[in-house]
Amino acid sequence: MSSEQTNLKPKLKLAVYWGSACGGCCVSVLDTHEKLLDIVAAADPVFWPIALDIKYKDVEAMPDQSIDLTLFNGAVRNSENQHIAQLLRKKTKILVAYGSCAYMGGIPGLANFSGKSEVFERAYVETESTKNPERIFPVTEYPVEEGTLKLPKFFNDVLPLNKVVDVDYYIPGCPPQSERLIEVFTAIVSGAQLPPKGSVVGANDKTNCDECKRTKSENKTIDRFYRPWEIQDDKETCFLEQGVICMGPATRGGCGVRCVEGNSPCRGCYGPPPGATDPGAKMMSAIGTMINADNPEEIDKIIESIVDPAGLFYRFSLPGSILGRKVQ
Amino acid sequence: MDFRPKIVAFLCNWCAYTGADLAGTSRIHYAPNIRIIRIMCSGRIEPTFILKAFQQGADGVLVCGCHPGDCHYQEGNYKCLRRFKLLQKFTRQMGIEKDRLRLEWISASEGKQFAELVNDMTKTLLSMGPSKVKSSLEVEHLNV
Amino acid sequence: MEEPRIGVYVCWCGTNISKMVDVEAVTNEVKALPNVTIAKNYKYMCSDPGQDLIIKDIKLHNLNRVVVAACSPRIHELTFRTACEKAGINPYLFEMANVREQDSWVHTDRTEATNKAIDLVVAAIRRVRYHEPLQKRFVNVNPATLIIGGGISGLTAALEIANAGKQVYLVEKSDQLGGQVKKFDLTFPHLSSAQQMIRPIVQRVDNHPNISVFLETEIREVTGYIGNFKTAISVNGGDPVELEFGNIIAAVGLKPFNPEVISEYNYKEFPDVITSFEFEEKLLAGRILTVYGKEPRNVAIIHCVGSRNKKYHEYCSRVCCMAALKYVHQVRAALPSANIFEIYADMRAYGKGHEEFYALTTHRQIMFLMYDQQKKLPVINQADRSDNCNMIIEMDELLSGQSIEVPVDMVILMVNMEAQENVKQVVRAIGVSLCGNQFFIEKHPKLDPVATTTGGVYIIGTCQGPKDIPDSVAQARAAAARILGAIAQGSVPIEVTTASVNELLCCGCQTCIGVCPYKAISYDENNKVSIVNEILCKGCGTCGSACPAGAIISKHFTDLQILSEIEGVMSMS
Amino acid sequence: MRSPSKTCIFFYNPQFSDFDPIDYAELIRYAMTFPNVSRIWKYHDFIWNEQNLTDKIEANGIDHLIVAGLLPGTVKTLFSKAMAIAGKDPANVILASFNDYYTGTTFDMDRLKSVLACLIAGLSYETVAIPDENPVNPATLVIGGGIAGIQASLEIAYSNNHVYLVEKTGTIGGKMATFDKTFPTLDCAACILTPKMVEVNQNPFINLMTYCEVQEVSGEAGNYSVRILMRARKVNVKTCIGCGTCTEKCPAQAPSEFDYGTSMRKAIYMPFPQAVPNKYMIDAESCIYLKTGKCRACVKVCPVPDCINLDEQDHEVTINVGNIIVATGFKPFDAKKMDQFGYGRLPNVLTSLEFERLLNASGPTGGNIHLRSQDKKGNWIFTEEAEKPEKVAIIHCVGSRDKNHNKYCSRVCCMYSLKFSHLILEKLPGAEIHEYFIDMRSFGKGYEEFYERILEEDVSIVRGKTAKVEERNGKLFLRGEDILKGEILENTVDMVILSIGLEAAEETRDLSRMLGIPRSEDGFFEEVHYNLDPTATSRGGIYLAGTCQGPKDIPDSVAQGSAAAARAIQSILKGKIYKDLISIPLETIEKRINKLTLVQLEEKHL
Amino acid sequence: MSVRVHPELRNQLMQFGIGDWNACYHCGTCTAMCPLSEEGFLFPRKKIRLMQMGLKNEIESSVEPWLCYYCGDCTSTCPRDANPGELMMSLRRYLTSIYDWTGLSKKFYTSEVWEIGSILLIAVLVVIAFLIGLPAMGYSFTTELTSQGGVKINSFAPIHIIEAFDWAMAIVVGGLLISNILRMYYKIIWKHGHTKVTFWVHVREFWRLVFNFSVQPKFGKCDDKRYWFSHWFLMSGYTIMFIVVVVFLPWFQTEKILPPWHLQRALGYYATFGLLFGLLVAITGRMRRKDVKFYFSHVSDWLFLVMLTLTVITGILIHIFRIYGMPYATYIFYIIHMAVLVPMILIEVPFSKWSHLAYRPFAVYFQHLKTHAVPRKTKINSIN
Repeated sequence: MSSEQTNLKPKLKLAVYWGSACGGCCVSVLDTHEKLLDIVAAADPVFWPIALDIKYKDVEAMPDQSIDLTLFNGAVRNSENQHIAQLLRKKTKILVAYGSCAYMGGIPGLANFSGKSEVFERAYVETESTKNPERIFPVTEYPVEEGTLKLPKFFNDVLPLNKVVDVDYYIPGCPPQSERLIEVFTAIVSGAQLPPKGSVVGANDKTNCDECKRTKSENKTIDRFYRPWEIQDDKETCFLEQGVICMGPATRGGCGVRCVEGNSPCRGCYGPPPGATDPGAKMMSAIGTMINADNPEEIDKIIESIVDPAGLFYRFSLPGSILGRKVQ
Repeated sequence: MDFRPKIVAFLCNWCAYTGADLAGTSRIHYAPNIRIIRIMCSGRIEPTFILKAFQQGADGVLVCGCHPGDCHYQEGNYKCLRRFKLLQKFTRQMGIEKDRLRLEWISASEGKQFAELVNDMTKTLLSMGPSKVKSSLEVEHLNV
Repeated sequence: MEEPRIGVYVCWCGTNISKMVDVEAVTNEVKALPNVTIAKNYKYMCSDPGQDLIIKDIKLHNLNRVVVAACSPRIHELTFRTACEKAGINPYLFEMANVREQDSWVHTDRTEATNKAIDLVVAAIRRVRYHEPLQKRFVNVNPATLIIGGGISGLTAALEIANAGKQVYLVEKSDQLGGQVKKFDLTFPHLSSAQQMIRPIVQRVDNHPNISVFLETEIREVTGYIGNFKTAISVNGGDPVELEFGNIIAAVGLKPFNPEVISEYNYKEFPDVITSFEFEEKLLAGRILTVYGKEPRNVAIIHCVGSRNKKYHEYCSRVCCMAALKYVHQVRAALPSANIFEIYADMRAYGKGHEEFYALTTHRQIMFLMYDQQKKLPVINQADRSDNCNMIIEMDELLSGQSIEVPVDMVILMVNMEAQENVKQVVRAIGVSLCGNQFFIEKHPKLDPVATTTGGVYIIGTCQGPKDIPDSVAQARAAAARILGAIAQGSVPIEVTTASVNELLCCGCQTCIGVCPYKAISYDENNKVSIVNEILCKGCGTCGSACPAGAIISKHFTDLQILSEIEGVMSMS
Repeated sequence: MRSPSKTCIFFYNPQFSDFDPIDYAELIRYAMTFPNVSRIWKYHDFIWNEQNLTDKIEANGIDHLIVAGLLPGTVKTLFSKAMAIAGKDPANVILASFNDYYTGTTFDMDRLKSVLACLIAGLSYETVAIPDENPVNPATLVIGGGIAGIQASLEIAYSNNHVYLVEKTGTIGGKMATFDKTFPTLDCAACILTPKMVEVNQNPFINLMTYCEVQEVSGEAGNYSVRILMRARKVNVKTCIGCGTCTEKCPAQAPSEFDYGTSMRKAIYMPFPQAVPNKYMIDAESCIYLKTGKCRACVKVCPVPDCINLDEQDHEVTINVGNIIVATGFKPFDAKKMDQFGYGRLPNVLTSLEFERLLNASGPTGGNIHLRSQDKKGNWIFTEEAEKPEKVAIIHCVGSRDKNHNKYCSRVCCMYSLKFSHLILEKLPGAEIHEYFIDMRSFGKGYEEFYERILEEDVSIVRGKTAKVEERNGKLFLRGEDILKGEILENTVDMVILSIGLEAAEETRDLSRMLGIPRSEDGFFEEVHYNLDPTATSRGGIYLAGTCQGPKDIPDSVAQGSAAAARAIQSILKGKIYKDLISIPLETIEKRINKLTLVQLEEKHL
Repeated sequence: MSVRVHPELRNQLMQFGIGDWNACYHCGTCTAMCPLSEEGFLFPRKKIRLMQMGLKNEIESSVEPWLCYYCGDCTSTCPRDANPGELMMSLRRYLTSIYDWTGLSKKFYTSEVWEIGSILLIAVLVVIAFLIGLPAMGYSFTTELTSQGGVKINSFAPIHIIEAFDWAMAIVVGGLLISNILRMYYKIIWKHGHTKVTFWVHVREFWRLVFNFSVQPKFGKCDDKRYWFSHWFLMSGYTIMFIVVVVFLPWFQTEKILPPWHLQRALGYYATFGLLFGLLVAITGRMRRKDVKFYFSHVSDWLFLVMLTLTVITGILIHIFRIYGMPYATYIFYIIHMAVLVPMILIEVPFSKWSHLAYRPFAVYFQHLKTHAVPRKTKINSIN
């Protein structure tokens, strides 16, 4: 798309959709504050459930490739998410997986440590506020006199967007930093040379340590791991050197190292840097290296202090990781 | 077809790979289920590789390096051990049975031991049945 | 990157591969794979015509990647890389699939073996697509040489190199040169004087203008790389001296086995049960006497003490048989009427003049008795007063099939030669490996017995495995030849498949720095990234796996290459 | 060491007779000329026992004594003891081991005198007898293209110096190229050797001369002139493409040398598929054209013009080199000499080398073990049509360790025999294998472990060499004694493998004469010093490598190949080379001794 | 039970023959080459071993040395020149000296002075007996010839005196030999082991003794059958002569000249030819030293050959001189004949080489007794 063409074009058509998400991503778009006006000036939202009342059938009626840009946030959890993802793919020129959930599964992705039945069991039976002795669970079709009631099918797994449809770009973050969205949006609107398809945009190539202000040294040997509340953080030294697992070195920069700035270790919502495919695995490899013991028993003892490696290293990325889910 | 487990093995060049070669030059027969990938040092073996192997359908993954103290690169095998231990904690959390992922030390002279190891692992895997990592990831299965 | 055009070649290796692997099926299977331009099979790929086949195809089909499925890459990777280079493509754009040592030779089911071969070849094809050209590099060779160990091997090597006009640093752990030979009275099989032999050599080394000798010195750490090593040694606790040298020879030798652990022999309990080394001391002092100050009337010599027995050392010490036969002559000369018993397992008189020496020994009024060194050792017991001797050896004599008792007054234990205590320290310092028997591992047991897998580091003499003087000396010269050759050339090639840091990705977390055993990685404060010294780097790749940001590339073993290989081996299932 | 003031000499010559190779009388006369030699005794002057010697030492106040003769070490301990009893330092018993200075068939009296003179002066001969130096021609001649010669050539070529590698046969590779697997690692011989062979061919510093023989050597250390006969190969090595069309059409056959006659090859042939150079050659003996003047089939079919020249004649070239490395290898023992084993009469009694070919994947049967059978023309050859043996016996020490043949141990047979057992089991599972040995000499690195391993396999390894092999009912009947069981051992087998020993190669005799280097009693070249210089000869610039110096295995041959090269490289680097060790005149030695003792005296006064 | 090794015994054994026996490295070639070596009775290697280790009792209880007929195959194929054949020979000498309780055998074997001295002494005694003893007893000889023109030999050597002497000598020699054989039996069968041989076995196997004595089937098993033949020829001749002379002297030593086909003369000729043939083979063999079995000659070997040859030749001469009526020649050679024969019989038969005539067949007999031996029940066994 050349710049002349975009200039000629009056306005982009923009769609924003949330799949299995907390809504934070949609809010992050609004979090652009006054810049939102610039966005709206450059683009017409044609579909945005949180903001506009447009029905699915209206979207279905749009000609293919008529939407210029779709920001799809949230993971794919059920058949409705899947359907809309596929629909928007058809109607959209540039489909962006927006936010950690769409990118790698995000927090809802932690559901992949279990399956549909366990989720239902918890949600409809076990939750403390629930009383469901008959064990009634949602069904996709329920015949009533008026006809058949339909619910979207609840998938067994949480899927990142790219496992359902072809994705053009990814903007990571939980949620993405609004400044980054503006940058990307501006780039698209300005008709600048876009990076190759499949790129992560709105984030840095280097990982968080690059921007992190804490002091770092080569002295990264760990005798015991601590959870953040277990130590008195000196607020200056690299978390890892204090024995606290920080996903910073395996996580793309771009967030502004906000968590660490707030004296909380990075949890990796920005996903892996370009050199890595599976941030959790990379981080495990690095963390493993730091264990200060050679004999198996001592190593085991040190590892004991990492309570939940899976949940820790894959907090935002389980469905998008190599294994994707717990084996069933 | 009956179940033929497939093992992906990562062998360090100096000890384990040489040991596996020795099994060959000594014509010590072992189960054909193993697929060996040569790495210079067990210290180069990353969790990523192991997870990838499971993802691709491996029923077992074997990591072999030099015996402790014998590493050609001094201590790569210790690093491997540490990473392995952590990874194993993770894989068990992820529902991969412990015996599917093994780390063993094989020296350049242990052709026989290597063959025995492969046979042993193959036997264990046969009794365990196929790994479900790959099938768990298959979309048809996911969307039940 | 240009589109890969891969040539795949499957070797029959005579019948070595083709017997168990259907090479034709493998070839056909991979023919149609993406990027495979051509796939062939041939009887001996490593032969001249085999290599020519590749070279011709590269030119004819404009190939830019080559895969050969044959033997272990440890054998022929270099051969084919050279062939690729000859045809004008970078040698690292080549990959080998090991379908012999790790397939045809170890499996018995042809279908399974063929399937495995296909998997391995596919993996190699997938991998080679991501190979990148790498350049050979050379470093200059410092003409000085460090020799660790002042025994006969070390001394010979030192003289050989020094006589060519090159500097040698000779480091010896003990306070004198000469090693084990210095402890001997005579050498076999010519019964020449060991002292007269070693003394002038030590003298020549001591006086040689090109040799600096450092006694009572141990090498703790060597830094650097082939052609440019460095170490700091402190002599007599003084200030450390920094030495720079281009090559290292390890000639640390072996030490005698302590037979105390063998309960049958009651060594230490019976003072007249002595080791061969203790006996040499007696010989040098001139008198063969028991602790009672008497001449023994019965002397037994027991072979294979600590050798050829799985409980102690499985290996044969190679020199003890001949040394024991030497003692027969020595005891006979000093004690003309003594009874001598040689208690042996197999008489290993294999060397030049050895068998003749053995035959000569039989004329010296000696009784040979054979025992089973593996299953039943002779037992040395205290004799009764009526026995008319100090000790009685009870044993099962194999050649006669009799259980016998042998009266003895002195027993010489031909002790095994085993690794020095500090061998691990030396190994660590110079970066070589040990085998199960704690001997230094040579680069190739046949064709490269003195080189090691670490460039510029050679092993000679008994530390590579027990051997006699001529064999040690030959090895010493062999290593000297290598080093002199390298010095003559002036430079040597260095490791190509090193690690390197992608500075665009490195976040400066410094995890990698402490990981490197060779101190090849340092932190660049200005650019806030780690950097790899590729001369020091030996390419183990452990930094690559430690890097959480994926910023370190292990050349030729990149994540992408390995992951593709994993996909490859699993692709057919 | 200071020059001893008073020395006595004891001449140890117990076998004193007219045939004694050493003229002791002359040595005594010579020794008497030294003022510090107080007394001299011969072996027969009095009975050498503890009492008499102690008396002599005490009576004459001997502090230093020299025992001189052949193997004087035999009595050394007696002298040490006598010295110790007399309260003297046993370290002052000095040996003059003349056997260390043996130069072939005779002893050079001047050399023995030099040795004595040095020892009398309290010096070592090796320290004093340092020859003068010559400038050196940087080119080196390596004679023999077996593994030792290959190694030596490569080693020198790596130092960027020129090498002429002269090989008698049409290909380099030597005996090792004919082997299948090597012990104890069982790696395939061709797989490790052929790359080296290829490297020799490709190395720009190596001038490979196959089918050539050394005719004459003249000159001295540093500058030898060597006349070399270049046999007519009758195929142009440069233009031959190795296509093999000629061989297909050639009507004449002869037994293959490479397969030790166990298969047939054509008159135009390549020794073996991986031969280096990988080119054809014509055997004039079997070529029909050369015998009858008719045929020329090869010339007709050869696709390269003028490549085959049937009328090519042998010619000679002369090269100049500074160093010569002799690596002529060994020849196998002729098993026909031991008629009791029936080799040559009984077709399925094989030598170990024949069996190597049978095992070899590129051998006549493609590596399958078959019995020997007759082809249509009546030649006994190996083919894959023949039956496979079910029972195989391996007999160790054939021709070795035997006073009737070769007294020495051939060093490799035990191990290759064990290797055979293993390989037979692998190729013929279920086969019955019997090994008959005397002493199992698995002495090298990893050898004992290999032996242990074979012991665990299904092989019967019996102590007791079989005495005879006879034909009975078409099978081979063996009789021996199972030493450990103490039983007669009788066995009927299909195939018997004789583990034949190694002998000095044919050409050692001629080369010994041409090069002026001595041979030992058993025909192998004699090194200059048994312990200290196993690869050097008494002639400057001429070195030994591999089995021409004595039987040895591959690693030891390789080490020697490199070791021999070390000397050559050393001299080239230095630009100077030592002349012959034996060339130093006695007067020079005497002068040097005087100078050295003078220096010592001065040092003493200072 | 372990046995003590005796290095000094080896040195002792070295006196009984020439051999580099300690050079043996136990390849087993000799045993395998030997066609007589059989299961349970292996030699020579095992015997070399006993000798090397000085296992006295084991050597003394061996029958194997007697089973060897010294074809020499073992020695010629021995890779170490250890000379196993000669060892077996030497062991026979040693065993002969061991069986002999008088100790004379050992003296004869190990001392040439003793052996030759004794022979000369006896010879002188014989001469004295003829020249002084017989005349003193009142016998005078005649130079008169018989009617057939033959010498009246009985006038010189009165038949009853000679016969009586023959018997006396036979009894002494036989007695000695029998006592030695009993000692042999004791050492081989009785003394050693925990086995016993039943009486019935003794009887059953007895035929072997006779068979082996007369046919020497063992020797026939050697690869070279010529030696068996010449030896058998010699042995049978000797035996015939021995029996004829001792038992049938009056029939043999006649003055009548019988026709040549008469049994008396025919037997004599047979024996003479047998002896001569055997002697010729042995003497030429020992002189040419081509065959291994004849390569090493102990003094006792030569002495025996020389004496037997002299005996035979003088016997032939006596016969000729008697028939052709040459009294003095007959008488002189009769004395010489007796002076050689008597010491030969007295010394060689019980104490030296000739004793093998008895020991060999007995050894085969004992060998079979040993084979059929059953374990001796000990008291401890019976309690259990």
